[in-house]
Amino acid sequence: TEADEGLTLKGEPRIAMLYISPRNDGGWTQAFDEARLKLEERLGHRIQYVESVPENASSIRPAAERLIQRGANIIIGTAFGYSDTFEDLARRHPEVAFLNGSGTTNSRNLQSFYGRTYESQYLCGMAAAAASKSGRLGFVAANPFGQVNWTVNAFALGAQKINPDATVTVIYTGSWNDPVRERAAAAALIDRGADVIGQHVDSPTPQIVAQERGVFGTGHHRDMSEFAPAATVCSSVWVWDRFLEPELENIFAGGWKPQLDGALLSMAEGGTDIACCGPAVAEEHVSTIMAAREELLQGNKRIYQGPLYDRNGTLKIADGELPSDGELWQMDWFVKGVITQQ
Amino acid sequence: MSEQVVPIDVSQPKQRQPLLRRRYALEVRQQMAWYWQALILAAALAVGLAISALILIAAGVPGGELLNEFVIMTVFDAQSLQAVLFQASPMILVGLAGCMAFRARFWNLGLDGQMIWGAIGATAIVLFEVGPPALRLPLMLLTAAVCGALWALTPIVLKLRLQVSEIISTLMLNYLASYFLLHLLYGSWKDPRDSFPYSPPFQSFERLPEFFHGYSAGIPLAVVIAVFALWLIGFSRAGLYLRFVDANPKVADAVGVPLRKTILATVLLSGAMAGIAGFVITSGQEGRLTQSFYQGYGFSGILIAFLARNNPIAALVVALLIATLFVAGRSLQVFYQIPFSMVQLIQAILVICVASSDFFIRHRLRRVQGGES
Amino acid sequence: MSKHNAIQLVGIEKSFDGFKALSHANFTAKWGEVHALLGENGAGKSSLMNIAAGLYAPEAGSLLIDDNEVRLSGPRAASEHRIGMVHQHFKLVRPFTVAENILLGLRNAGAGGFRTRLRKLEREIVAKAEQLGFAVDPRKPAAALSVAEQQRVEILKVLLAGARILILDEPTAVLTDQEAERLLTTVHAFARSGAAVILVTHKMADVIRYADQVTVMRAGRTVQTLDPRSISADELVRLTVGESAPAGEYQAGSRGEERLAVKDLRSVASAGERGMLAGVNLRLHAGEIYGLAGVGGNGQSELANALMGLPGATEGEIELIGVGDLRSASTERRRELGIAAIPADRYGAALAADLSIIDNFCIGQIHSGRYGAFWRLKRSQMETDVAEAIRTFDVQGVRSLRQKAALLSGGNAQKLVIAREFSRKVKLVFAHSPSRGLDVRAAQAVHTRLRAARDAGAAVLLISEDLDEVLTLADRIGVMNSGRIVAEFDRPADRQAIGKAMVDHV
Amino acid sequence: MDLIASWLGNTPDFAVPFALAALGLIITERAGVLSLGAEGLMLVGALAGIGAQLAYGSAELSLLIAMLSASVVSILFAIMVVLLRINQVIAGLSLVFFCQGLTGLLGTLWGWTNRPVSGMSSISLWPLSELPLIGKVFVQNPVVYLTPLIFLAVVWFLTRSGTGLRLRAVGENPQAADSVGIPVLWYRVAAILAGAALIGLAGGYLSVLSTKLWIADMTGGRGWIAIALVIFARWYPWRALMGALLFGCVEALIPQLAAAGIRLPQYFILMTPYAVTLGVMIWVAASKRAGGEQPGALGIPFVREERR
Ligand SMILES: Nc1ncnc2c1ncn2[C@@H]1O[C@H](COP(=O)(O)OP(=O)(O)OP(=O)(O)O)[C@@H](O)[C@H]1O
Ligand SMILES: Nc1ncnc2c1ncn2[C@@H]1O[C@H](COP(=O)(O)OP(=O)(O)OP(=O)(O)O)[C@@H](O)[C@H]1O
Ligand SMILES: [Mg+2]
Ligand SMILES: [Mg+2]
Repeated sequence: TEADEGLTLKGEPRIAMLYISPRNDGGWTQAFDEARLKLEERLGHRIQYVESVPENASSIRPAAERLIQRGANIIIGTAFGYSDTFEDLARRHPEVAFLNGSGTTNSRNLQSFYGRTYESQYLCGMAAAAASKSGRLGFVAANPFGQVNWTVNAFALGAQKINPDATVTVIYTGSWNDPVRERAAAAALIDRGADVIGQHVDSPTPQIVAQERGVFGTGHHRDMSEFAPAATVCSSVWVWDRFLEPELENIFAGGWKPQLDGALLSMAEGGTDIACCGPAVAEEHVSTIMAAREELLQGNKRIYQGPLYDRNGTLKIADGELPSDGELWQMDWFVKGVITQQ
Repeated sequence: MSEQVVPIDVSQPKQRQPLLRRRYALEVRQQMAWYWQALILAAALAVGLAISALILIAAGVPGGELLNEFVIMTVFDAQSLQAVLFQASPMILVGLAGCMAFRARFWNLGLDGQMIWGAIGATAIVLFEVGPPALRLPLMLLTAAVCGALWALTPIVLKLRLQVSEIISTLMLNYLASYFLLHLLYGSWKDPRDSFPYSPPFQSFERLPEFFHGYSAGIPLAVVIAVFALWLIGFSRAGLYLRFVDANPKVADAVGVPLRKTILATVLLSGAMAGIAGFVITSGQEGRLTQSFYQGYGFSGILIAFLARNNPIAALVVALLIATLFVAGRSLQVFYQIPFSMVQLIQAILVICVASSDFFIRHRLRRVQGGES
Repeated sequence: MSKHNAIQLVGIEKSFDGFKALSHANFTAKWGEVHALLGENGAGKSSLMNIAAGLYAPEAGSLLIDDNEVRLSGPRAASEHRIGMVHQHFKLVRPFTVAENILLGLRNAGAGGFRTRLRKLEREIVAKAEQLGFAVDPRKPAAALSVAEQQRVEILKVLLAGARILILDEPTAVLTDQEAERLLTTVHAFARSGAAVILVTHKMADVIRYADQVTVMRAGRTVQTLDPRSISADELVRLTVGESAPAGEYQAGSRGEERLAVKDLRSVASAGERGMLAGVNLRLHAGEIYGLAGVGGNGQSELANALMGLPGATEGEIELIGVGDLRSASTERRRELGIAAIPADRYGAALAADLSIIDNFCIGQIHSGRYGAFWRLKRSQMETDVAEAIRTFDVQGVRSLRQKAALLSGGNAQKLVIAREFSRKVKLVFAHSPSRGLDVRAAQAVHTRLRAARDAGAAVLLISEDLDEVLTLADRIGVMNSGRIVAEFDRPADRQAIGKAMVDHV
Repeated sequence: MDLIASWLGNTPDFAVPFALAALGLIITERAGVLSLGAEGLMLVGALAGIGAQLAYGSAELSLLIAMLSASVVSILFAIMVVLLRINQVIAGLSLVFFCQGLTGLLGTLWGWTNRPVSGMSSISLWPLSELPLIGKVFVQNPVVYLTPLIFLAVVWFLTRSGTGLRLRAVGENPQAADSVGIPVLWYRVAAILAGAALIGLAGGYLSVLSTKLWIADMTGGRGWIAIALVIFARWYPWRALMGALLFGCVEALIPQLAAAGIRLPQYFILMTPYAVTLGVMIWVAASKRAGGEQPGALGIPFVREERR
């Protein structure tokens, strides 16, 4: 049957991307845009983009339909809120290939992808603990759910690798991009003794505050030393081009078969990486971190591996076990040393 | 006896005033014929569209493409028409909600919050599996209406009881509702399968069916409610009461209109309509409760009601036009990289132009002293 | 002595939204004289004077001061030409003190800081007031002043701003006889000192006693200017109201059982406001018209509002015999009980100006279900009823039943209100100044309707500031003064005694 | 202790935008113009401030430009309500929408999103800044110290100057003001522009001094809260300042609680500023004793020859 043969594009590939925010948002979307520029160069195709498409069916649909109508046959989305609409669109347009960053739906011509951000955030945690004098780390996060919680836990685990007594105080701002609250959160954390601020939000505010207050920070999405050169000790960065380039080439080649549970990319598969390390991290630690990074890039290291206990001491992952991706997505517990209002 | 005027010997200076020294006095008109009003309104819209077109051209859209994008590609293209109607159904409903509230002289800026509660109500029916599948949709609709109305209850009671300005209270309630929505979606209502902040998907019998290939039942539902609103306003006793409330609350009170009851019921109805709009989006478009489905609709609802002069049928038409603007805006965004804020700006420009045209409907400039007598 | 012209208005034309308020009006006042301007309601007196004060811009005509043509760009320009006007409706900023109000009007308030200027002004106010023969507290807020005090502040305001041409628009309408006399003596002296005073009034007696010249206006025209002493009061009246004689004849009614008992009704004064009703006791009987006379502003509006169920907190009792206290009854309920109300403010409390004649008429009986149950409106029934009522009550100028009520002239709008109120059976009628602003014919039509209602057995309460109206209609007359009914008179009543009760201090 | 010290220390920074915006609104509304556009004007101030700061690097200058830009945009509002006399509620709402669209458009077109700026450095008031517990209150940027002075100046202007008296007269009874030759319309225009300047300053403060970067719609409803504050303050500046401090306290407390790891339902905590606004509005309405009436002609357009 057709499904077995995979998807083969009719005609020249024409790629278009739907961005959830403005292209130059300094974070999530900008990381995609930077990948787009690299891909254009390497693949030799112009890639169209549409900015600020909110996560509503009534906004996504006309934008995508228009693109398809005028010839686009590969559509790349950038938000989990696009998931259902993309599924629907994929059904209506079986000849078009859909990819969706951080999406949750997959089908014969739709594949969602996301990065195992906990790997790079683990390394950030190591760098943070290395830069910290007090061992009290702060973390500004967006909303409390699996893909954020896993970075929090990984950050804490990484920190504890360097300093077993390190604690991470987390503030969830309740929004992906609210610099007013992020600033207040970072300031409050610093006021209360944190000397490195990690983050998983869409703006560079936490590091900027760290720099102003003379402490350190780690970034997310992109290399945040651009915004806070003195403070940034490490950033978890997206390297979408590493994943998208081979994936798009697969599609060009014909017979593309999406993974039916989506692509959750480890560092080895080209999801994330780090930009490391700032001068505040001592040389010995830099080499430890780089060694860990190398292991991750080789695919030889697991972050979440039993035994793992939550902060109340309950065993969450038994000795020797590896959590399934499903369990990771649903992570709603915190490891020892994480302090949060949740 | 014949009237006699004491002769006053003053040679009256008769000279034409140079243009710049002419003076005008402003007077308030009581009445203007409907066709003049329509003409002024049309002129205002034309001016607004012209300004918008200029801005778009300045932003890099080729002038000739505008007509193409707005008219031909949007209206005469089956897929775009679908998108327009898809977009229009909740817009009609929020527009109607705006009309109802404004008719009761209630500035309902809380349409967002009422939509959220409507959607939450409908989703609750799904999550708690209330009623048999066959009754699920009607139950969802009803619950959405009730929840929307209940969310409008606080501000109207505060206004009637304590004269608390509804402009502030409805807005603040929007924020409360949106955080409550997040509370649910990041808490107990998140999809247990992947823990993402949206509710589990609705089943097919919980989704608004298509009434015609590719066209969701949202549109006929909105039209039915518009007709209901028209009947209520134009052909029922409540409508008569409402006209008095709108025209002059003091007179309404004095001639025996049950003022408070009328206002209360109308505002609740407005909330209910917004609630139904929330239901139409969740059940008809998203297929589950999501985080930001309501954004932008509250503003559009107010705008539509205002442009439609609180007339339900006009609201229907205006909502379709605004939906067209949205869909065309998306395609400008796709092909000319025009930021979507532009659509918001254009909407605001249209409101400003139409609002300004009120000046010419309500006032007249009268040339004073210096004209021929 | 040949006096010089102070101010002349020549060939003034002014219209408001298509309605010609002034057509070719001429007026001249001379230095040193008190010049009265006489005319019916709506004759255009205030409009003409507002033009002199620079507030309204005329479409045509010219204004001369000291025989030089000037063009006023606004009140400031008028004030620079030393014209000052005390308006019919006072223009005071209520939360401001007397001194602050006066300071606003001063063009150059002198040197020094704001506070020092204000203190200096306060002393000047006291001195000027003393010179004029009264006392004011310059630090009292305007909101706390009585009507007479407010008027004094207005006069001080224009005098301290240096006015030499003083326009007073119906200054005595709100004053007691003594107050009026004192005021007029003062302004007379002011005129004699070389200024010009223009006195707008309805009162023939004032004209004859104090004015050197009088100009009569009618329907937007100046009819004649003459020396009031050269003409009899009756002739003056004829000049103002035209040929047709006003005044109907009194016709007695037959009094029946008691309908309404108002017991010790008083306003609950809220902070900073003056409660107007100070214990009103009143009994109404079926088949009689009870006329309530009084100088305006003595609580009539408050009483009317309380009786008609309009907002305003009161204590006491309004008992409809056999039903109970009306105060808590909704307007809807009152209508069901057969109560008709004709408020003084037509477009503020009786008719929705923007709605159609049909809507305005049918709202009166909507509760009865005559026009269909809640979910529908029987349009055809409505239209028949309105058409019928318009014929019966002789409402003219109706081009279409769907036209806005605002398009009816004042008299016809009032007829529409009366048509609505009287096209059902009424037991009790509250009418407040029902013929205010109406021409003679329209006023008579209103009077006929009130009498007809009485003869059909209703109890009618007529609140009116027009003593003639009360005297022609009422079977019993009460006099309202300072929030109470101070005297009651049976027929035949002594006009002098009523007048005295109206103005006596209580 | 720590919590309280850093809570109090952060309060002024949160309070200042509320205070300045409320003060601007008071000036405008004292002249009888109902100003609902505060949210929009704050957005304009925020964008202009950031733009100027990115271009010229001087925080003082960028605050001035924020004020100026808000005033310039408010000319549109002045035309709508003073000249064209359209419904002031509609005019205010459309101004907000207009500014949201405009700032979102320009900010993204010019790429000003998330571009950090340096702001102003804080000044310690020396002996005071060493106090225990409240010391941090006296380590603030200069505008925080300026704010009470601005209030003092505005209060002085409104109550102790002839122009202020006339401005209030225009708001209380424009007919009376007009009859003594006060140019009502010009006073209203001036009040709108002056008020907008302060509101723009509030917006500029938010982006340039407080957040130190810009994103679209960054005011997050603060303009509306300022409007509620004005009602709460019954149009008295000092009471508005108190109210702003109250809101500053609430906003500053939220991250402090979170940083302390106190477990609370997070999204309910985020509701508090809005819930408090609502609560305060209800409280003011229920306790009529609060006194002070709204300006007599608030929201009513002035037409000289209109009969009232
Ligand atoms: N500002 C206005 N707008 C519209 N119509 C007006 C206005 N002022 C006066 N009129 C109309 O102009 C006519 C003349 O009014 P004006 O107030 O001058 O009469 P008046 O002689 O002063 O009457 P009164 O004795 O009642 O004071 C009236 O019909 C009135 O309705
Ligand atoms: N603004 C207007 N536009 C159109 N027609 C008007 C307007 N104002 C008045 N009219 C019409 O002109 C007619 C005369 O109105 P006007 O107010 O002059 O009556 P009037 O002579 O004062 O009568 P009354 O003594 O009953 O008040 C009315 O029948 C009305 O329909
Ligand atoms: Mg008059
Ligand atoms: Mg008339």
